[in-house]
Amino acid sequence: MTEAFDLEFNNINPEHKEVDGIEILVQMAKQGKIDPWNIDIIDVTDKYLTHLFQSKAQNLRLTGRTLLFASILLKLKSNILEGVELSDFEPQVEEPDLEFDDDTLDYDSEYIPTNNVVSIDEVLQRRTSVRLNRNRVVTLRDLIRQLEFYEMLDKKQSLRNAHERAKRRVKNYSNLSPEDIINLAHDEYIEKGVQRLRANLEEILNRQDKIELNELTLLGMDKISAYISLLFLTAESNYDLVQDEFYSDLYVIKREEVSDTDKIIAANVLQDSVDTVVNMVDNLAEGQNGTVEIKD
Amino acid sequence: MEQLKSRIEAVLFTTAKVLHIKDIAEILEEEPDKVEEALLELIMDYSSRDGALEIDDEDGYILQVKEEHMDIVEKLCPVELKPPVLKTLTVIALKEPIRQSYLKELRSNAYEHVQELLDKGLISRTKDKNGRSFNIRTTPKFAEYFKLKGDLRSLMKSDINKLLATSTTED
Amino acid sequence: MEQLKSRIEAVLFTTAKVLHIKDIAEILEEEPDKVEEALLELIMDYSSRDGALEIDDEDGYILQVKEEHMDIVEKLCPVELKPPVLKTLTVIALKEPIRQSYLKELRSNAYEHVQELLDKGLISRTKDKNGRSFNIRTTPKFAEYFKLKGDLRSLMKSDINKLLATSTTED
Repeated sequence: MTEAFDLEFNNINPEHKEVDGIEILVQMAKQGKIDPWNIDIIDVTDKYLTHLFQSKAQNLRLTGRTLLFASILLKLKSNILEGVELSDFEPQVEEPDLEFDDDTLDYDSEYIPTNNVVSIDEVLQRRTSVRLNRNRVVTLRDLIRQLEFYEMLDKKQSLRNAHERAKRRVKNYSNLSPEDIINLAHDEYIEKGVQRLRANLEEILNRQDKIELNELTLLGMDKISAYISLLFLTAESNYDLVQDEFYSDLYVIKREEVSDTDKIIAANVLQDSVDTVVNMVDNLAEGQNGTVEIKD
Repeated sequence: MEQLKSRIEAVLFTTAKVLHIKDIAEILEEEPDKVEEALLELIMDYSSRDGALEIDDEDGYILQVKEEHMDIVEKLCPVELKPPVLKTLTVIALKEPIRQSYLKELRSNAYEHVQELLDKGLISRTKDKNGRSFNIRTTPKFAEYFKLKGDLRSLMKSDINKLLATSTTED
Repeated sequence: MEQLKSRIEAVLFTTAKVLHIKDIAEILEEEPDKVEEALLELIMDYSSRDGALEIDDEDGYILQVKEEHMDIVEKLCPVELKPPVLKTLTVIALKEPIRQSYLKELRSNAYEHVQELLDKGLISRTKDKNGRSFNIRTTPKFAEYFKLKGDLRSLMKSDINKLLATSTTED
């Protein structure tokens, strides 16, 4: 506030002092350079007097005006405290050219103060609820929490999947007759499957890019024999088994140019397949003692 | 009840905008009546406490800094608009959506003001249906920084409307 | 003192980010010692009150919603990255600068994730000296988006690293 005053006072042209004083103050209040609710009248008056002495424009009329300005300020302040608008006070002051105000509408001049209505200058009220950084600030704790949460989900999901797979397995095997089980491991049985697949796959894969393992049961083979036959077939000819992720659908495709990554994928699938077969055999062995009912 | 109060407080703090009972009830999946009751208690808690924050309940509920600390808000989130631009913004806020051509009749230098307000993200401008003029309205950012104050309905009906009516020849 | 406490509260509310004593002292033009004293009292006020908010004082001060209401924050301001992408980003943040080839070994679909993170401006990618691979690191925007609190190096040694070790091998 003090700086603002110094600046304004220094800008005063002594020749025109008679008309300048109060306008400057009102102007400054309007521009928010001084707080009309909290003006230090003594400070303002002292400064003004000092300035008058310095400028050597010692003029009784000016000194008198200074005191007048101070009392007008005081009146302004008390008026404001009473609830009368600053704008109501303006017409009593000689208006300088307010170049910054380009209003085609002079709301203020037609404004009649009432208790319930505000002036257009006051329609917009600054909110105090504004916050910087409104975007979610994610802390490391959030990050960890999120990771933990999704990991928990993952685990639950894979547990459930494993459970369901186990149930399905038991169900499938329970449909097998002992003969089927014995035949499963029999070379001829596998050879028959391989032949059947070889005869059909070529034709199928000419029509489409890939076929899902389950669809092969349409050829009249059960899923396990189809699978085992496929493993043999991929080893001896140009078919591949692919799977986007573990436990998802397994597809048969025609092998094309083999890149390194494909080899890795194939190796993974093969490993997975071997594991699956081992598991199956384990389960079957278990089943023969327990869950699988063997017919006489 | 204490628990619900806390959850309402969390909602107000996080959204940082004016919410109505039904908004809060929806977010928290609670009965509006229960929300209202707890909210009123929360408002009382805030007002009995001697802190910097309060819940404003004028036309919706919002958690905000008390008027007396406005200087801090202004310092940290300044909106630097000169008085004439602010007036143009006021006219837009009162009349939105307002056609740019109409605004130009009401306010000299409207075009520059509109540019500045667009740059600051306080208003948005879209072509109207016939493609002949632009429609201007305030943005969510505006709502974040400003609110319309006081008895607006009587204001709209009386002074402003008269003022706007006398100053325009056509709409 | 009460007045200073209120003003500190207003600053914390308005900035909504981690501040240090000296930041607050600067904004309020007060002595850091006085600010610290008042801030400690304010923290105690908050913790004694049964509300939704707290002042976190771990490595700077921030006014935030308590842990127990995080579900509300999550609902109203969800983090916009899918979990696998978030994981990849976490790996980058902890290992930066990291070679793209190495990242690919650690994370499946790393390439797509890197693209998305580049698009979002959260990471930057530069050719390494031999021009054979890319080096990836996080950007200032990342730091803004994820206010990683505390000393990252110490974190690397503790929880997060363990967590990642288990999660990266899984997928």
